[in-house]
Amino acid sequence: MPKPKMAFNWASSCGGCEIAIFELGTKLVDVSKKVDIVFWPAIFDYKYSDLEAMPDKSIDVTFFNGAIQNSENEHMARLLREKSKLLVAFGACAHSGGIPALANTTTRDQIFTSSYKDTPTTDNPEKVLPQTRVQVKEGELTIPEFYNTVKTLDQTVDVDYYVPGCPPVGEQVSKVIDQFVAGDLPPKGSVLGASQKSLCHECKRTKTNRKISKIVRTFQTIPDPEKCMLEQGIICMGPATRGGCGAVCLDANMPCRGCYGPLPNVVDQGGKMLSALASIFDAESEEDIQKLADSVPDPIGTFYRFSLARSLMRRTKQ
Amino acid sequence: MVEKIGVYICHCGTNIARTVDCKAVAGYALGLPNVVVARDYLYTCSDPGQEMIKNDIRESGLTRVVVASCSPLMHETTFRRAVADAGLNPFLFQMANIREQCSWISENRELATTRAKAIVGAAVMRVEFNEPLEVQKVPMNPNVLIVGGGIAGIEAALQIADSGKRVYLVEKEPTIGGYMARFDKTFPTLDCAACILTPKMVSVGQHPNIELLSYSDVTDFSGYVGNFTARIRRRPRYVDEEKCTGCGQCEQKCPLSVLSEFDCGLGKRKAIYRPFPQAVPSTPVIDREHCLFFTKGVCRVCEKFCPRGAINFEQKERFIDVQVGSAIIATGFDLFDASRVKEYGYGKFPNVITSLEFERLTHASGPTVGKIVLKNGRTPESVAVVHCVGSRDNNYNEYCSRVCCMYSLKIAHLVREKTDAKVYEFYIDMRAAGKGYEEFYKRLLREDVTFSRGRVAEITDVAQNSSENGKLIVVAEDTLLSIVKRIPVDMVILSVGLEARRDALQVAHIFRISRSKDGFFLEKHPKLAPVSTAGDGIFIAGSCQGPKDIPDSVAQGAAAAANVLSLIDRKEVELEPTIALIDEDSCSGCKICIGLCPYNAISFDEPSGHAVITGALCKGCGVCVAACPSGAIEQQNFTNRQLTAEVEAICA
Amino acid sequence: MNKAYDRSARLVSRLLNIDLAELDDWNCCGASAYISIHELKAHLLSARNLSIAEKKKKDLVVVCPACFTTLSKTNHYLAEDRKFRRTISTALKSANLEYWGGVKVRHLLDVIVKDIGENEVKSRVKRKLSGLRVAPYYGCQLTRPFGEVDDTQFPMMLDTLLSWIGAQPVSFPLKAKCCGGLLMMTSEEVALGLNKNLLDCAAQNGAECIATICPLCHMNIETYQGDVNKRFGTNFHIPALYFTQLMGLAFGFSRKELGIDEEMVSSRVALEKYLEAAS
Amino acid sequence: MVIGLSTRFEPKIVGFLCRWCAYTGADLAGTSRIKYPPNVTPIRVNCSGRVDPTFVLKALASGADGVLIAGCHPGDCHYTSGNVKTIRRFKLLQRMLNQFGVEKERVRLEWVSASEGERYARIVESMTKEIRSLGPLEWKTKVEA
Repeated sequence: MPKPKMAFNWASSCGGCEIAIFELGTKLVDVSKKVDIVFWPAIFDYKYSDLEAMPDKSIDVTFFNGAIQNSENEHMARLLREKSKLLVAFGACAHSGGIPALANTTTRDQIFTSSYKDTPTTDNPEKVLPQTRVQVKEGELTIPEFYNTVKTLDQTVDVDYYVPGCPPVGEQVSKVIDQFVAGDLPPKGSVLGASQKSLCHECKRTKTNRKISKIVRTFQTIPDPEKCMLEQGIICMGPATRGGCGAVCLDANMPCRGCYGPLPNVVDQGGKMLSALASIFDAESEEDIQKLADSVPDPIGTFYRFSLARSLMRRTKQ
Repeated sequence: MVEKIGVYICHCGTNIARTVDCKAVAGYALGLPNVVVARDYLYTCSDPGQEMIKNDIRESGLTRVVVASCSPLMHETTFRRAVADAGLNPFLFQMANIREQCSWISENRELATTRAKAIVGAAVMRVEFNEPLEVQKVPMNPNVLIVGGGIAGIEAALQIADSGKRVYLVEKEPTIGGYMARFDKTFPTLDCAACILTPKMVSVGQHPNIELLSYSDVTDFSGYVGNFTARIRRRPRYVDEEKCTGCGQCEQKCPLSVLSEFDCGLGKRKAIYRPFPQAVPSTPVIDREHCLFFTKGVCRVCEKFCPRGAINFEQKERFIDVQVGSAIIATGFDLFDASRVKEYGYGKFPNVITSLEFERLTHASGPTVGKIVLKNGRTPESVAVVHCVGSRDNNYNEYCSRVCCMYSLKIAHLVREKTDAKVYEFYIDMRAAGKGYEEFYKRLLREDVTFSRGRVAEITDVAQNSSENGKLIVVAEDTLLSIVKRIPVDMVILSVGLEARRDALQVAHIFRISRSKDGFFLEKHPKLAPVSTAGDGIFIAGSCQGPKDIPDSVAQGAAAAANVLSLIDRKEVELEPTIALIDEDSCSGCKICIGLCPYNAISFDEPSGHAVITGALCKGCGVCVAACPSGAIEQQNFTNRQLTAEVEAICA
Repeated sequence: MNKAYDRSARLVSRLLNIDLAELDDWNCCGASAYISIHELKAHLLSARNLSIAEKKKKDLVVVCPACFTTLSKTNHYLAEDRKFRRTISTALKSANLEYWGGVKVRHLLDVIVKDIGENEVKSRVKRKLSGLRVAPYYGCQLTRPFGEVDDTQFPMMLDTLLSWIGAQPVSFPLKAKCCGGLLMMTSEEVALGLNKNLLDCAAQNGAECIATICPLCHMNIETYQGDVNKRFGTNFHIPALYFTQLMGLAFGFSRKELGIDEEMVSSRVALEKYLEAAS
Repeated sequence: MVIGLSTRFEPKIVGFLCRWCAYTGADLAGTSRIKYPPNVTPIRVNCSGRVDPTFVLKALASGADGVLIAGCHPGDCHYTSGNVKTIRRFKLLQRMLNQFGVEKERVRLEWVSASEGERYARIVESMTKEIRSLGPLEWKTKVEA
C-alpha cells in the first residue's frame, strides 16, 4: 500500500502552527516514515508550478493553517482544495480567523495608512502605498491583493475537518495525524484534536461563587492559581471555549483567550461568552450594571480574539 | 422524515380579513418548505374550523400544524386540544398571532399583509423544530390561602370552607370586616351594614375549616400552582388568642385613650383595644406605639385585671409557613387622600369631611352615636356633598370610582332623614347603573335634595356678602344653567374615590401579579377571566382589581372561590412543559448557571461534574439557557433552534 | 409704573448676580389679544422669542406671568404636538429661524426663590421689612395650567420670599384668583367685582400692601381702586408694590431707584418707617 | 418628488417580547385598536431573560434593520429578576454593538407592562421612525462584502 500523501500550507498566520508541527520532535521522523510529505513551503522550496502540476485529488490530506487575508491566500486555498482529497483547517486562523481576523475591526485603508504612513518608525516620505501592479523598466511587478475582510478557510473553500488552537497543542496534533494515517475519521465537518466540552471541564481551579463584582486585567494582579479566573474578576474565555489544550494557559496563571473556538452547540463564541459573563455580573441597578459593562475592555477583542471571522457579525461596519 | 405542515389562516370574520389579504397569505404559506396544506377560513376556532384541521391531520397525515389567527393567549389551548384530538402531540402545533399584533394595529392592507406573511413564515419555520412534549401532572394541594378579610375575602373563605376545604385567611388589621364594617347603611336598600356583615364575620371566626390569621401579612409566596408555600408574619398582639375570652375588662381598665383609626380619628379608643365591639377575632390588641408599659415601662393594668392571664408583653413577631395549592388575593383599596385637592380645603376647614368620616358620624355605634353634627357640636343646617373627589380628574385618577354616586345619594338620604338640613349634591354625571340604583336616585330626587350638575371649583371661607359669613362656600358651575353658583353651607362631605392600596406594588411582587395603569391588580382577561391572574392558581377578588361596590365584591369573592374549587376538584394540575433541561454530555460544569435561577432549581452534582435542573422547580424563564456558554441547556418549546428559525424567517 | 418693575427687577437681579441680558429684537409674547383671537399666531410670536433665546444658549427669564405662561405653553405644545411643531418650524423657517426646544422659560420669582435661595437673599438684606403686613398676590397665570413652578391653587413661593426679607405675609386665600384682567376693558362690572374681592380679602386679613408679580394685576389693583370704592361704597387704600420693589427696599436701594413714589395708591403710610432709612 | 408608500424604506425589526408583560401589552395595543407601524415582527419568549445576545447578533447579521427586546418593568418580572439579567447582557452587548458600528437606535431594550398597550405602540412607532431615518442596515450585503 502506498504511503498517504500529505501537504502543509501556511496562509495568513504567524507561523506558530508550523512550530506546533515541529514540536512533534522525533515523532516527526515516525510520521515521515508513514506518510509522504509532498508540499511544505515552510520547510522545502516549492513553486506554484510544482503544485499546479500535481494531478487533482492526488494529495490525501492537506493541513492548511492561516486565515485568508489576500488573493495569494485564496489562490493557494483553491489550488490545494483541487489537489487534495481532504482539506483540514489547521489552527485558529484557518478555523475561525484567529488574530489576523481582528483586522476586521478596521479597514484595508486604515491598515495601510497606519502601516505605511502613520507609525513613527515608517520612513515613507512619498507616502507610497502597496499597489497590486507596478510597472518598472524590467516589466510589470505584481503582489497579491490585500483584502478588506479576513475570512476563514471554510468561507473560501469547502473544508473537511478542523483542528483548532493557537496553535494546536503538540499532543493533539500527533493524535490527529495518527487518525489520518489510520483512516479513523469522524463525519465530515468535525472538529478534531479538541474536546467536546469546555475548558472548564479540564481546568483544575476551584469554582465556588459565580459572581463578578469588578473586572480586573491581567497586568493589574497576580491571580490566585487555585481559584477560577472569573471569580477573581479576570475575563477567562474558558467557559465558552472548547477544551483539549489541557488548560495550558491557566497552568501558566493566565486566563484562556478562547483560541480553541466555540463549543459544538454554539454558533457564536463571543456572543455566548458575553452572555455568560454579563449574566454573573454582581450588580442589580442599571447604573451599577452600566459601570461593570463599561469596565470590560474592548468587547470585540476580548470575546472574539480568535473567532471574529467565524462570528455572526464577522466584521465591523465601515 | 420530511414534515408535513398544515397552515390555517383565519379571517376572524372581518377582524383579520379587513386589513390582511388572507388568501394571499395562505398562498404564500403553501409556497413555504414542507407546507402541504394551506387554507384560509372564516372562523378557524369554530367547530367546523377545528374539524377541518382534524380532518387534514387524519387524511393528509399532517405532522405539524400552524394556525394564524388571534393571540395565543386567546386560543392556543383551543387549538392544542383540537390537534391532540386528532392524535397529534399538542406541542407540534404553533400559533401565529396575526390579529392583535397585525390586523388590528394597521390600516394599510399592503403592509399588514406583508407583516402577516412574516409572522406566518416565522411560525412555519419554527414548527419544523417543535418537538412532542408531555405535560407533567402534579397533585393539587386542596388548601387555600386568602389574603384580605374584607367582604370579598370573607365571602370566598366561607364558600371554600363550606365545601370542606381548608382556608388560611390572612388579615393585616386586628379584625376582619374591612371597610364594610365601618359603614352605616348600604345603598340602595339601606339595610344596615353591620346587620348583614357581622353574621358572616362570626361564621368565619367559628368555622372549623378556616384558620383566621389576623394582624398578620404574607411576606413570601413561592412554588407553583398546586404547591405553593406562603410565609406569614404574625405580628404580636401581646394578648394570647387562646386564653382571651374577649370579656373587655382590659379595655375598660386601660388608662390611656388615643384617637381611633377605625373612627377616622373622630372618636377614641384605648391603648389595648378592639377596633369595634363586634370585631372578629374578639381578642384585643395592644398598641405598642402608645401603651404606657411599652413607652414608659409602667402600668400593666390590663395584665392585672385580665381574669384569664391572657396578657403577654413578651410576645414576639413570628413567621409561619403554610402549604396551599391556590390563593385568592382580596386586599381591597385605599381611599383617595382628600387633602391632595387643595382647593377643597380638607384638613384646613374642620367641617369639610370625607364620606368615610360621615359614615362614622352617622353610625349608631360611632363617636357621636349616630348624630350628624358639626365640629362645634351643632347640627348642620345645610350640607353639600361633592362627588368625584380624586376621580374622573386628570390631576389625580382618570377612572370613575363607581361607588361614589350611589353612596353620595345614601349620604343625602341619611342627612335628610336625621336632620332638617338642606342638602346639595354636586355631581358631574349621575352614575346609577345597578339593580335598584336608578330607582334609588329617583327616590332621592323626591326627597327634596338639590342636585347641581358640574364639578366643584373650590370650597372657600372667603365670604363675599353677609349671607356667606361664617359659612363654607361651595363654588361650582351649574352646567345645566350655565351659571357659577356660590352655595354657603355648614358642612361639606367629600365623596372620595377608591385607589389601589399603597402596598399594592409590594403585594404584586410577592404574588407576581401584574398591575394595570391605575395600580390595581390586573386580571387575566377583562371579560372572560375577571378573577384570574396571569399566574396559574392565583386569583383576585374585590376592589384590589378596581373599584367595586359590595354586591360586585361579594360576586367576585364567590367567583374566585368557584375557580379555586374547580381547580381543587381536578385533583391534579398540569405544568407547562416549557422547562429547561441540561444535556449532561455537553455540560462542562462551568457553574455559570447555578446562581442565576431565582427558584434554586439548578444544583451541581459534584460526582458527575455537571449541573442538574429539578424539573418541578423550574418555571421556564430561560435565563439559564441564554447564559449557558456551552449551549448545554435547552428550554423545551423555546429551543435555540426554534427561536433561531423564527429569527431567520423574519429576516429572510 | 411698569418702569418701576423693570428698574427694580434689574437692580435686584444685578445684586443677586443674576446675569440678565435683554433679548435682541424681542417681540410681544402673544399673550395680549392675539391668543384669544388667533392662538397659533400667539404661539408663533412666542416661538420667535424662544428661537432667539436658543441662539444665545440661555434660559429665558421673564417677569410677567402672562409672558411666562404663553412661552411655557408654546414650549409644551412644541414638545408634545407633532403637527404643531411642523407648522411652527415652517413659519420660523420663513424668517430664517429655527427652534429645537432647548430653552427653559423661567419667572424671575422662581429663579430667586429656587436658584438663588434663602441664604443669598437674606445676606443681602440691609433693612428688614419687619412687621410689614403684605398680601402676597400671585395672580392667575404663574402656576396655571402646568403647576410646574408651585401649587396651582395655593402657591407659597412669594410668601416664603417675603418672609426672607423680614416682611410678614398675611393669609391671603385669594392669592391665585383672577384680578379681572382684560375684562376691565370689556366687562368692567365683572372685573371690578373680582378686584373688590381681592381688596376685601387683603383688608380683612390686615394687609398694609399687596405684593404683586404681574404688571396687569398691579395695574388693575391700583388704577381701579378708586372705581371700586366708588362703585361699592368702600374705602380701600391698599397700595400695590412689585415684589422686586419690596426686595429692593430691603436691600437698601433708594425709593427713587425703585420708583416707589410713582404708584397711584400711595405707599407712603405703609412704608414710612422703611423709607426713611432707605432714602 | 412624492415618495410613494411602496418605495419608502420599511425597516424590518425583530421583536423579542416576554409573554407576561410585553407580549400582553402588545396584544392590548391591538385590542384597543391603537394604530402603529407594523414593522416589528414579534417572537414570544417566556422572559426577556431568555433572549440570548446571540439572537440579536443573528438577527442583525441575517438582515434585520433593528431588534427590540421588551420585558416587564424592573421589579415587575414574572420570574423575579429575569429582566435584570437582560439588562446586564444588554448593557455589555450595547457596547459591543457600538464597536461593530451598529447605531444604538437599532437595538433597544424597553419595558412594557401588560397594561401599557399605548406605550408599546409608541415605542414601536419611534423605533421604526428612527431606523427609517438611519436607513437599511443590510449587514450581509453591504458590511460583510
